[in-house]
Amino acid sequence: MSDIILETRNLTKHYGGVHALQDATFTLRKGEHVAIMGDNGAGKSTFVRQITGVEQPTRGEIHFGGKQVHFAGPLDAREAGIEAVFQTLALADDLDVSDNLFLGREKTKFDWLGPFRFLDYKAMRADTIAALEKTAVKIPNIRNTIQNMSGGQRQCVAIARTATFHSKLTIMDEPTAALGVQETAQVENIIRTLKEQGEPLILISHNMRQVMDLVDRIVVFRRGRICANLRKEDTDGQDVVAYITGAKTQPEYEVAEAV
Amino acid sequence: MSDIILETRNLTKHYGGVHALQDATFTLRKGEHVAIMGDNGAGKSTFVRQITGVEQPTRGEIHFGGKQVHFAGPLDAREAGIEAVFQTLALADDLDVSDNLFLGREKTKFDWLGPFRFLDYKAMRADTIAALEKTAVKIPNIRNTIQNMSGGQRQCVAIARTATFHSKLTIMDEPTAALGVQETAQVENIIRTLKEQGEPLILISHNMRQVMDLVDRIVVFRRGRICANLRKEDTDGQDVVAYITGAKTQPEYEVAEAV
Amino acid sequence: MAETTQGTGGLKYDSSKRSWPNEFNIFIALVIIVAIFEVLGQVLPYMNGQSFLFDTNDRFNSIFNEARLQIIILQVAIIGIISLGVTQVIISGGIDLSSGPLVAATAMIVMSFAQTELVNGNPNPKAVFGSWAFDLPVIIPIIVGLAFGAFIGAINGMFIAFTRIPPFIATLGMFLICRGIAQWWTRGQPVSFPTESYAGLGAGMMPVVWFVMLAILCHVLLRYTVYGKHTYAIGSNEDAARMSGINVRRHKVMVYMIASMLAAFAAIILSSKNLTAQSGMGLFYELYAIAMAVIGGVSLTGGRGSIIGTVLGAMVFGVIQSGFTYIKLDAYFQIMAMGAIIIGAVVLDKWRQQRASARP
Amino acid sequence: MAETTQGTGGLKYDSSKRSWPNEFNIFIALVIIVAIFEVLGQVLPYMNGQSFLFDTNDRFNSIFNEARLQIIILQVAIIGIISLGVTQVIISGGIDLSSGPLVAATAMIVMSFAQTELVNGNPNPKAVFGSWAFDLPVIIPIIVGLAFGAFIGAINGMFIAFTRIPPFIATLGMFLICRGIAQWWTRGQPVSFPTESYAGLGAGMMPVVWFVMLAILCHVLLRYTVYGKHTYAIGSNEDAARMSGINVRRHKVMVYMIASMLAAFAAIILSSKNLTAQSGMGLFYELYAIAMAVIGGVSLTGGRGSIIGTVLGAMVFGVIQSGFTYIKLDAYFQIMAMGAIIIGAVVLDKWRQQRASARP
Amino acid sequence: ETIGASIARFDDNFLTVMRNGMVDYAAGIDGVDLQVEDAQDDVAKQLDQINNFIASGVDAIIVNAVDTSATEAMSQAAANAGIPLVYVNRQPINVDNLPDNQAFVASNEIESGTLAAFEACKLLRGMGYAGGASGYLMMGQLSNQAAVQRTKDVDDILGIDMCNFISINDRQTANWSRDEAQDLMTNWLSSGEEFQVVFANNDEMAIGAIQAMKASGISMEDVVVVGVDATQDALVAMQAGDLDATVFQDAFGQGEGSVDAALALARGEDVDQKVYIPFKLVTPANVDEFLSKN
Ligand SMILES: Nc1ncnc2c1ncn2[C@@H]1O[C@H](COP(=O)(O)OP(=O)(O)OP(=O)(O)O)[C@@H](O)[C@H]1O
Ligand SMILES: Nc1ncnc2c1ncn2[C@@H]1O[C@H](COP(=O)(O)OP(=O)(O)OP(=O)(O)O)[C@@H](O)[C@H]1O
Ligand SMILES: [Mg+2]
Ligand SMILES: [Mg+2]
Repeated sequence: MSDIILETRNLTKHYGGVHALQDATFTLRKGEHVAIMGDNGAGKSTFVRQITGVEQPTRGEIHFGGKQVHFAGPLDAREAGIEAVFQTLALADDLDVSDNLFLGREKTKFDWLGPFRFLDYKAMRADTIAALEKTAVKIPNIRNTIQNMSGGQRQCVAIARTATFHSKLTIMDEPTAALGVQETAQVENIIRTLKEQGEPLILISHNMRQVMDLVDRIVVFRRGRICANLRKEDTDGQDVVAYITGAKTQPEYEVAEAV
Repeated sequence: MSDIILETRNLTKHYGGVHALQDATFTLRKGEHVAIMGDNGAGKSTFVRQITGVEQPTRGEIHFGGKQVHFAGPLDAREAGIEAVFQTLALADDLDVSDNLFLGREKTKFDWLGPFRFLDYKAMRADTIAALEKTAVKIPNIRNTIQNMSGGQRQCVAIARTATFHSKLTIMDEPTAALGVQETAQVENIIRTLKEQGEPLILISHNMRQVMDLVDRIVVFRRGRICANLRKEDTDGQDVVAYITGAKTQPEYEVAEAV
Repeated sequence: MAETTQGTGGLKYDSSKRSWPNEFNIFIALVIIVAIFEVLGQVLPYMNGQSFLFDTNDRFNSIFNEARLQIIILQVAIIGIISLGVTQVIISGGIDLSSGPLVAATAMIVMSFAQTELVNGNPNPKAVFGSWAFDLPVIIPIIVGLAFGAFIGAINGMFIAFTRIPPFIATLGMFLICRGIAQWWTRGQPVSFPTESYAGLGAGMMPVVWFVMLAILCHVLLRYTVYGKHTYAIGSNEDAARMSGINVRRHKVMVYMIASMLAAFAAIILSSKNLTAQSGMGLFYELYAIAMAVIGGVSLTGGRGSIIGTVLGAMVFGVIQSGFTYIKLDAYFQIMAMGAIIIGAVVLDKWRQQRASARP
Repeated sequence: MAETTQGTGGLKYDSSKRSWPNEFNIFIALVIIVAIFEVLGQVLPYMNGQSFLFDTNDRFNSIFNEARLQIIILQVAIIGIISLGVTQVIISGGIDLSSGPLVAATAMIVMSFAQTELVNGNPNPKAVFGSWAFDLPVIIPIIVGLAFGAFIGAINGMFIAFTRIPPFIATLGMFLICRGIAQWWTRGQPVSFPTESYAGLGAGMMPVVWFVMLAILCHVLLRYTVYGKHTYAIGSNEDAARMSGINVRRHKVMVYMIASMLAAFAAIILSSKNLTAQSGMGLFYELYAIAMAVIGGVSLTGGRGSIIGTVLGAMVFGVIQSGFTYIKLDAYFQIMAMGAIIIGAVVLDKWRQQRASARP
Repeated sequence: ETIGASIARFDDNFLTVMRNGMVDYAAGIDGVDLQVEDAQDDVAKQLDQINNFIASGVDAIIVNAVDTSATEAMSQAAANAGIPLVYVNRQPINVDNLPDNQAFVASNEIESGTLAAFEACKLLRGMGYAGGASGYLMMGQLSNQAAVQRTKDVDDILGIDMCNFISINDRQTANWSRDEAQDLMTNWLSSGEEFQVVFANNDEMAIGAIQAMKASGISMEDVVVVGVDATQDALVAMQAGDLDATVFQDAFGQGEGSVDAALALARGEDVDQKVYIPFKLVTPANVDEFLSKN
């Protein structure tokens, strides 16, 4: 058991009458990279929101690092060691790049001042430039606020934020959706580096090539339920698409569905 | 001249000190499908915002349908016949799907009441279901508000909106970024239909396969300037990437650049 | 339990779990508040078991204390009319602080055109204009008032739409300007003694009649017309509305004009009801009008809310005010209790909303 | 012209075209307003060529009319102190309507602990408590005041943070509660005759000294500390702040507490300056404090603004008020002109911002 | 000479009449320039206005105090600048030790509420309620001095032997406003309690109460209603037989008197430090005398 870093049991989330996530039972081992695929609205982001504490599940258990956890908010999840790039990016529009990068864990001076401790702008700016180089994104002026950035630039800032800090689990929800060719390649490099360092990852992506290149295992969501759990070696693109579209379902995930 | 639907001359946009778009000279013929590619922050969306009247260019001319135009706002552009899917989607979060689909051109009754004419909800809902089927997206309840939808569902609503109404020019800024495999295929079908109907299109995308499949011509942006204009037959993926990354520049677009 | 997949198919959808309309929450709050007053009437020793809503001492041919029912709604009808307009402004993503002083200014101006010539047989001691302005037909002051409201609303709207200054500032400026106008018009003197036909506009339960009629009208406007849909769209995402080809500027001017015309109409009814206009009228009306709307579920960030909610919000105010007098709450505590109840009503609403969306 | 590519490379970036700080716009507005008053002084026939800022009739040993300079800043120092807190609340995406009544309530309470035993040799006629509360050391009322402010702020903040009701409603409710407290404390009676040491807190130009010191402190807090950064982050995108692991609830409580403590401190200075506390004090202060912040460039949608801007916004108010008396503007028009200038200052600011961002 | 005046509120009916008295009177004197400011019921603003007058170098200042206990600071400011100061209408707390070049012109507020309440008491006795009567008390703004004083006056009258047969059912504020008074009265009526008298802190509220009672079909013969101020509207209501008593305070005269005192002080002439202008009770018997006065 001790090499399982994350486990969910019957994780369920209903929004009013919408059954967005239904009985998701999922495990992730240490060092493993898993992709979650599925149609739009299949419940992938909902799943991520439950395990990162952004929302409270309707039902079900989450175990992290061997013991059951109840994250009251994203703060708890981050403190437990989960870093996430959300689909909505979660950037503060009016702040600049380095402010966003270090939001919630600023480098500071005079720490005895508690909440009023001073910011170490110089150190943060220097680190920001280093972090952005990893993602290959071009930002004309890092003092520009996020609201003045292109879609891809924003996404790179969000990724750089996650990649800068070590964590026990990294989750990326469609991290390369808005990225250009070069930037996508760089982000994929970042993910490979995580793999080398043995950090586990959950990657949500619609990009079959990317998924096949990067991960060890693919979990497919359909209509709020997990419908397949495939080792990369045992499958191929067409097979995965068949699961996504509903042409196939793995026997252990069959349920009596009212269509 | 008469078969040119859109032409820009030296279109330029500066944001404060940021030269986001520089001397973009571009033409689009009737019925032609053109892709715009380029790195993140290369100025693609900025270009679109200028020609749709969302922003006022710093300098340069826009000719549409044979005569010079000055769009004071997106309303003017739409009235001239330009439909756009913006990267930011431009959806009203608190309204439901059919409200968003028909926003700005509602079906109405009692039209003599002017701004107080009545909405024909029934007709709009029926049409909405038809329009959504085209994009293959699954939406559990079309009376749900947009804020309760997944990233891909939102994007599908935005695309359905554009695809429902005939126009003289359609512009799509990364329309499939958040879409799943099936939905992407459907949107590509929509684009092919436009081609058959002879409606011109500008498609912004980072997806090389998609671009090569769908368009006639590829225009590459780099650092706010156009750096290549390639017929699909004369190029291939690697070539285009070379232009995007700056390894190559077409001679007619060479400028003395301060790096 | 009807489990179906709706729309274009997809997830399981259990329509029996559809959440209640928000208006229901505020209705519950209203019922709770009434019940509390009923109970207090039974419990407090000095109340002698009087009832809040019911006719316990047989003064009416009804099981209800009809005088109470009337005053509950009568006393909020006028601010309620203002609140109908404020609701639309807030839904469109703005705010209107100028409605209170606008009431004062409009009342002063309108009354000057509604004066009678003879008071108890003596010449009118309060004449503002010469004799030409005596005993004018009632339609004249109404038109003057609505025109003035439309004018102020247009200025508000145009500043907000064209210069893009925050509505808070534009209407705060107009707040001061209207106060100035109200005081300057007759140099602070009240204007009284309206014609009989004018006095009829707001006599008796007429304010309630107007309130109900205007509420229905506004409800239809917001729910069933293009105007309403665009108001919600602008409040929900102004950029999206603009990119969708809505003429956002023109629409905003329209919303503020309608709101100010409603406030002006409220001024007409108010001055008619009181048979006087004073420059200090309408103090804090803007805050109460906003509070009614928000208690009724209108979101201050725009895009959400309804007229039904606002009417219920107004009722909450009416019940509270009447209830306080009924239990003879010490005047010093009334204002505190009012504050606490405003907070409480909205907390209840939020809490029910959260519970509803979290329901398994 | 320094054309470079900055950051991690990319687009052309012309740093000479960097737009001015927003505070510069409002400073320009201030200068323009002063200049207008100077010109009016020369132009208006009845002014006999008096100067607004300069000492034309040799009453002072200075080229300036020092009495004028002093009153300009003195009369806004107290609302200015409130505005420092309101600025932080607005930057965090909230609003605080309760500051005006909080000033009244705090002043009443604090003065009760600051009373002197003998007035001109007679026993104090306004004693609130028994003799134990006479001639207490000045630190006691200060602590009482700040504690009361912190308490009210904590309630505001906790309602807003935990029940997620709109700040407008929470603080509107608190507005009424504080007004009630202020009136109930002594049943409407004013409280006067403070000790000499208490009277010294706000005597002469002391309010200005406090205002400047607190402004510097708040500026440092907002610009250079984690507290400030999180305040901007929450105002800019609350969800993002939460997802980034900021303890948004605790932070909000802190912001409202700081704002209310500043308002409470303003109440101490105000009652000391006026040597009295009365329950009607602080009327409309909340609106003026908000207006100062917004004129100073603080965005009501949160995330943007600065203390420097707010201080300049306060100065605009001071200059206007003093200028109106100087040109003997009719009081009816003063209030209208004030409204117009508030709108005008913000329009100017917006217009310059737009021009700056559109500059080729 | 230039005189600066700071008035507590511009939208108060009574103070408006007083202010007009000042303005009209000053306009009739050559070479006198009167500048009137609105303190908007804000103590601090009033002090600032006085400082602004000092900065502009006026010859004398007239103050209608927002708060009579805040006058200490004003007296000091004017005395330090050597500029004469006249308080009008509201009695400053430091009235007994005003600096030399300062004075006070007013009526004695204690008379106002007392005169009206006592008249009501007499009327009720005349109507045969000496065995017991009950009524309602409408208060002005709770933070306002006149409201506090006039309420206390009523309580004092009801405390004397002759009038202690009257009991108060309930007392609430209607904030000086006719509209709120209407609603408050209607709320009281809806409880169905018996009452014979309504005391109001001012005429506006008295009129509001009358309108509400008439709307519910109560005959004004049977109820005693008294106010304070003798406004035009109140006098008309009295002529119509609705209002039973009010109290006339010579607002116009106070305004004139304050300008006179200010001018005298500015010219260095001797002035009494307290100038009182009396209140008068107004009843249907003498209402005609007052019709043209306010
Ligand atoms: N309002 C603005 N103010 C300042 N700079 C801006 C503004 N909008 C865009 N920019 C800058 O202009 C450049 C071009 O942005 P644009 O959105 O056009 O890029 P893009 O090519 O669409 O990139 P992506 O593929 O990431 O969407 C970026 O560097 C961006 O930071
Ligand atoms: N707050 C909410 N209220 C109601 N329904 C919601 C809410 N959030 C999400 N949903 C619904 O839940 C379903 C799952 O949404 P989710 O965001 O998890 O999809 P996803 O798999 O991430 O899709 P995508 O690939 O498009 O991002 C969708 O049908 C969506 O409409
Ligand atoms: Mg998703
Ligand atoms: Mg883009």
